[in-house]
Amino acid sequence: MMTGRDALNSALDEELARDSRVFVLGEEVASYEGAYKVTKGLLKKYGEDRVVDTPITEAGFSGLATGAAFYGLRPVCEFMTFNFAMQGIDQIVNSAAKTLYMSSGDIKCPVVFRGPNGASAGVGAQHSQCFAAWYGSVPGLKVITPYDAEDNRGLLKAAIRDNNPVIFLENEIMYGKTFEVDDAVLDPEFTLPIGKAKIMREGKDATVVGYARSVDSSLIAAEELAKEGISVEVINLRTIRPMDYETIFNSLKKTGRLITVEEGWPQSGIGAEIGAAVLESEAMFYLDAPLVRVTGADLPTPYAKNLEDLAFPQAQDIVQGVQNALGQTIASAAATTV
Amino acid sequence: MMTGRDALNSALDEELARDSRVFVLGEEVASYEGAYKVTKGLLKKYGEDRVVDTPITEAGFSGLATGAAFYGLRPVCEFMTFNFAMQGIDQIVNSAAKTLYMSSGDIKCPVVFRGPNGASAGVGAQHSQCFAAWYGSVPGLKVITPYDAEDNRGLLKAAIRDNNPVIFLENEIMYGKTFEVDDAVLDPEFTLPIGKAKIMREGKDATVVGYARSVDSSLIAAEELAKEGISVEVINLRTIRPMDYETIFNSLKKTGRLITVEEGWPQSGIGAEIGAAVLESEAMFYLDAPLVRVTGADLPTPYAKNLEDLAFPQAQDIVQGVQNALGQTIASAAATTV
Amino acid sequence: VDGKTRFDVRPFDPFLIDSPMPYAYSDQNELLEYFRIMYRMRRMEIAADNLYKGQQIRGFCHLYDGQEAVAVGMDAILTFDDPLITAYRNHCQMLSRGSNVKEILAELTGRYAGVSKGKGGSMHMYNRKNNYYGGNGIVGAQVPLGAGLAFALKYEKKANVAVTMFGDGAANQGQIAEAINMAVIWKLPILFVCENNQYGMGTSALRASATQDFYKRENYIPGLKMDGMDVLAVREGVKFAKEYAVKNGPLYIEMDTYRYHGHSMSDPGVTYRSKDEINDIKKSRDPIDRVKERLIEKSWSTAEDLKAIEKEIKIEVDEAAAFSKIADAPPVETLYHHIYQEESPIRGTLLNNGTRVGFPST
Amino acid sequence: VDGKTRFDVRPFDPFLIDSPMPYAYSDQNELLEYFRIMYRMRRMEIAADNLYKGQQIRGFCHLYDGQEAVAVGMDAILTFDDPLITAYRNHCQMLSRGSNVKEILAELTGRYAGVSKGKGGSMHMYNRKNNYYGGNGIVGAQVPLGAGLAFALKYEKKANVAVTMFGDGAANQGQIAEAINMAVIWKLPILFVCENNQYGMGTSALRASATQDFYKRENYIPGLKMDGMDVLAVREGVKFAKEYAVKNGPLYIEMDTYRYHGHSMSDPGVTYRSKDEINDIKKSRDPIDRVKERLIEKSWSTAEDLKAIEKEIKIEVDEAAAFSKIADAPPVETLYHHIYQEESPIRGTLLNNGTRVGFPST
Ligand SMILES: Cc1ncc(C[n+]2csc(CCOP(=O)(O)OP(=O)(O)O)c2C)c(N)n1
Ligand SMILES: Cc1ncc(C[n+]2csc(CCOP(=O)(O)OP(=O)(O)O)c2C)c(N)n1
Ligand SMILES: [Mg+2]
Ligand SMILES: [Mg+2]
Repeated sequence: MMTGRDALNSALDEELARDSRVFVLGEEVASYEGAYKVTKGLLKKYGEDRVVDTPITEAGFSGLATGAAFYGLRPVCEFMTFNFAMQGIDQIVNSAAKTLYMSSGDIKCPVVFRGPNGASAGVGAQHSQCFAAWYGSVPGLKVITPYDAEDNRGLLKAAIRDNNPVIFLENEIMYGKTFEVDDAVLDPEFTLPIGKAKIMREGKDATVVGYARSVDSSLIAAEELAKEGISVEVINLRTIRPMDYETIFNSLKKTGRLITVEEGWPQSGIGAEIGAAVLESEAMFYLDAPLVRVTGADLPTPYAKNLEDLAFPQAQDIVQGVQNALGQTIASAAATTV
Repeated sequence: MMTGRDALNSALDEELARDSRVFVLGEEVASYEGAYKVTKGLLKKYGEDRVVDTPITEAGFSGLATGAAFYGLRPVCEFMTFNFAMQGIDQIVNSAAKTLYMSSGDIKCPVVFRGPNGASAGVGAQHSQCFAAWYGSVPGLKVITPYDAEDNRGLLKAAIRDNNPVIFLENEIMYGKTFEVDDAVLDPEFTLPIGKAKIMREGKDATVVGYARSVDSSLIAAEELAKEGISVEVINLRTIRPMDYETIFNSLKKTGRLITVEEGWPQSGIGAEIGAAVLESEAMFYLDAPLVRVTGADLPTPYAKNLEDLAFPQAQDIVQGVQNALGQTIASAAATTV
Repeated sequence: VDGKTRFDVRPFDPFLIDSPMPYAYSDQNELLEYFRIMYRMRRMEIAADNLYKGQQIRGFCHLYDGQEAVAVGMDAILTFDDPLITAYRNHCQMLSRGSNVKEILAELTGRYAGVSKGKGGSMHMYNRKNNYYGGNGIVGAQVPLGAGLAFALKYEKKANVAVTMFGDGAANQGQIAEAINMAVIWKLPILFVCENNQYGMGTSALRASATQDFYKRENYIPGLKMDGMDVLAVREGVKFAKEYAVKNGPLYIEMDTYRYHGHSMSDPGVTYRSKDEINDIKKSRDPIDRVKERLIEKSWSTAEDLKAIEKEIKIEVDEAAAFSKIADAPPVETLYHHIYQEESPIRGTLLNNGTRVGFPST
Repeated sequence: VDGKTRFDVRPFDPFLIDSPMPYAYSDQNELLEYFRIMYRMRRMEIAADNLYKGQQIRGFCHLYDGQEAVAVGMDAILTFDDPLITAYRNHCQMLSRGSNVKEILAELTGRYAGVSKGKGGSMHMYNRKNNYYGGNGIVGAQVPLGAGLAFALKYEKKANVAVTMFGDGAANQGQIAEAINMAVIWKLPILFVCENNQYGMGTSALRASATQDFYKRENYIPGLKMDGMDVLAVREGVKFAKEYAVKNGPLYIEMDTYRYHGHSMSDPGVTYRSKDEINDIKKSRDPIDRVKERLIEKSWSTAEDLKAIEKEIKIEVDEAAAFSKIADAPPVETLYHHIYQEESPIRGTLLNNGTRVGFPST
């Protein structure tokens, strides 16, 4: 049993131990041990040269991390949340992601940008945005969205060892959750392949594709639906870029129904990409009902709990989405207006 | 006959004349009359209080424009190109787009952010990005992508009169192009509705949906295809947010084939949204062939012309895309691997 | 000065500018009023603390106790025609700008009776009518916004000043330097008010900033540092500053102050600073005690008089807190309001559960 | 100093630091070498101008003529172990860092023989081997990147200095202040080199910056201003600065210089400044003439000697220019290379025209 937080913490610890070029920087990561305590104990163990508190200057320190990576270090740059990374997004996109290409391979940039992404609870509109689709659109970046302790360990270690700039989008609410982990996951050499989705639960009636916290709600929904005799396959995307279309398509072939789940806004989101990819490929011929996108509502995040609950996909929305997909076969849907 | 540039310039001129709260700010907009001369003559006519040169500080002046709009002015904030707006994107998204909502309607923000977006010619990876999908995903913003002189005039004037923050994504290459315009377009009261697409060319065999410069290539492709007896309907989206699904779906019902065209990257782009929207709706039942997305190639923009030409959709790619769609009926496609 | 009494304040530290004199005139009524307001703020924040601990408030909650003299001293000079904007530590600014404890606590508990109708929460409160622009959650972002407010004042030829507040941690943010640069070249009527409470979250200003002299950090703007724990010092300093700014343009003000609570509710606030440090400041510099002492010293009030006022305010705040627990949540349809100024159909979490149900009929 | 001759340079303007002495020692060989390199740079930029006018170069093209003394004076002190990064006006830095005119012009014309194999263009040239990090197109962004290079030097305990260059227009960018703040608190070995050529595009520094003293703009970092039109002044200043920075941490350098061309090729450069202004500077402060005069004054060269060198270099550059017109374009498959360090299947403009053809087979 391991919390999401401990999984990240141990991954950082091991990679710091493994490679002296790895260092951690960000606001409050050292003395305070992280706003969300993800970097607990690291300052003490690795010292202030390798665990570095920065001033509140996201543009500055994301650029600094990128420059250090150009030189050959392997920075792990924490954003207290990814909302604040918007102040440094130019450095991430224009400097970190594009320089390898502009230099025809001469300047390398092995940097990891990590931190909580998407909604927490009760933090309002400026602290709740999901950036998976934005970063996911940028060539030169890899974008990872772990869900559980296994993902956190395996993917963060893989990200730090990867030679490209990686965006690692955590979820604050999953930090405190406890997950079962195999012994294999605890091995210091354990990593997971970037770009491979994981089937969290097999099923035959419908495919639900989520990432990060959405996987949690999807699993709850699947459990719920199982009681009604509906068998749902739940896919944890794990990586947004490169996206594992293959796993999604294979599942869709089996189930004939596709429901995407994300906390981000609908327009040009992750579900949008998956839907269009299906429609572009032979996978569409296996679809027995229209796509259902379950997404963050198309609005800034409200503070009040009753509103906030309606603003993000709940397990109940996913249940509803699956039922919509199942209630509607291609033939019957064709007859009605969706 | 009017160039894209003159259309924008006259729209700014008229709105400055019409409403004393309107002012223009940005780098080089005043004395230099705009890096691309869009603000030509305005300083002389309206003086330096209303046509304001800023230092090169995008975060600062996009925030300043937003604050001025909070107070009640109606700023038109030029970014020399939207690539540089990434330094101020936090102000656009977190301050301009969300404050009306967070304040339950109390703080209003009638600001326009405008400037060239997407690729120009030979300017490399850091100066060529299309931001339509990113801004298009953000509730609270309206996002406009004009194509020709009529669009430029009608939509820029509408944007300035709109009470919400508007992102107005121009295309540098279209500045110099000359377009026919009706007399009606020249009327100082001429505006176009935000959120309505325009059918640029009617057709019955396939629907090509583009925006901004992609409309140009789409029209060329349609002309080309007409020679082969293929009748293509070309839709100019005009607005990315709110998106006019209705016009797209209606066209699709007629033609049965859908080709989207954009200069931006494929993943979670504009074509992705359109594709997923089709797949979510009854529109999908009218599709006789898989969706074809014609997009910017999934890579940073190279400098050399031969590479750059391959990195962005050319008319020839659209021709190919339409042919792919036509060559492949749902039935025949089902038999092959796409 | 017409029957008022002179009080010494800590000398001001000026930069590229004259200094106001290190004293202020006041009287019984004025001081009692400052006491009342500061005590109300203090109680309100304590109530918020309790509501938070009782899980009535969600997410972040940044309390202002310790810093009350800044809000009240500024408010003594500024009018509602002087636009004000600050960061997330904003409950007391909201009170200064014409709201009341009830509305503010109700916002904290996410109620429809809250100042932002439950949609803003702790960090996002506004009052456009009284020229108050929040309540902003992104460190530093409110500073260019404030420069925009000043730009608008100048554009409309108003003889007012805009005020934008930020912390010592925020002071390192580049966009603040950008805003200051524009304000100087355009001579905008604005006060850049740095509330130096010595810490940005768990990082002391000593570790985050290359200089501790915030008021002369940017070499191209005059500055003035003042005792931010003394309402009279703040009042005199801001009076001087407003007059200066309306005439000459921007000024950087550093308020030497202190926050008693941790950064937000999850921070006990005692790992990166000692309890002794906090207690010393509470004992020697508390802004409310400062006023109390002056009232008692001049025999304008007795300790009992002040206790009575405290009791009265405590009741007011307790009632507000009680209200904030039982007031109605926002109606669910408000979820879909105010995304745009005009009403617009909005997609919910599913295609068919928002106010845009399905796609436009085709 | 071992057979060298003393030359006066314009006195340095220091801020919070000592000043180097206002003279330098040099000799015939050294000055001839500076002349050669600066003249090569000048000719290269003229060649670029011509290639642009002949439509061989696309997009933007920012020329460095007028500013050569900065590049060459710095290069006289820095080694390839001192990382260097600059903005888009970078052709001459590329030359300093071990490239040649042929490779640079070929990059400008988008050829595979170019330093970035045709993928970077005018603004994006690099040489990692010699610690040169470009060539960056976003104003100001190279400065935090440079701080990162300095961070790495310190991390690896190297006794070197990182240098990050930016213009007077860029100097207003907040992220520069952010980078300076970090560099100071962490004592990073870095020189922040502001090339004040008086204009950022069409805006004079007088209109864009609240102060004209860039070297003391940020109050928390020492500064040094020098004559950026005199290679010996730059060399002495940078020598002093490097020694200082390796020992003590960051320093802000202001190079007082001038660009002869417009901002980029579409800017004639004469609408916002007078031809007289440009001609005056060319006449009185030209960095190449400055070296010529010294050579002639000391009778180390005759005008004819120098003409001969010029001719030789002109031939070299003309050959490079000729080559740049006929060299091969990059092979089309390189379009899909170097997006990631490992080769990856990439989608083209259509699903089936990149290196990822279709979706992974299912
Ligand atoms: C851009 C950004 N980065 C980080 C944060 C997280 N954060 C919120 S408050 C804060 C500390 C700010 O300290 P200071 O400016 O001194 O203000 P104080 O809290 O002391 O009032 C931080 C790091 C944020 N909200 N925005
Ligand atoms: C963030 C950003 N904003 C605007 C631009 C457009 N731009 C390119 S160069 C330049 C002027 C910069 O002037 P300065 O820093 O003085 O450098 P110089 O060109 O004089 O060398 C501008 C505005 C840009 N590239 N990046
Ligand atoms: Mg503070
Ligand atoms: Mg310049």
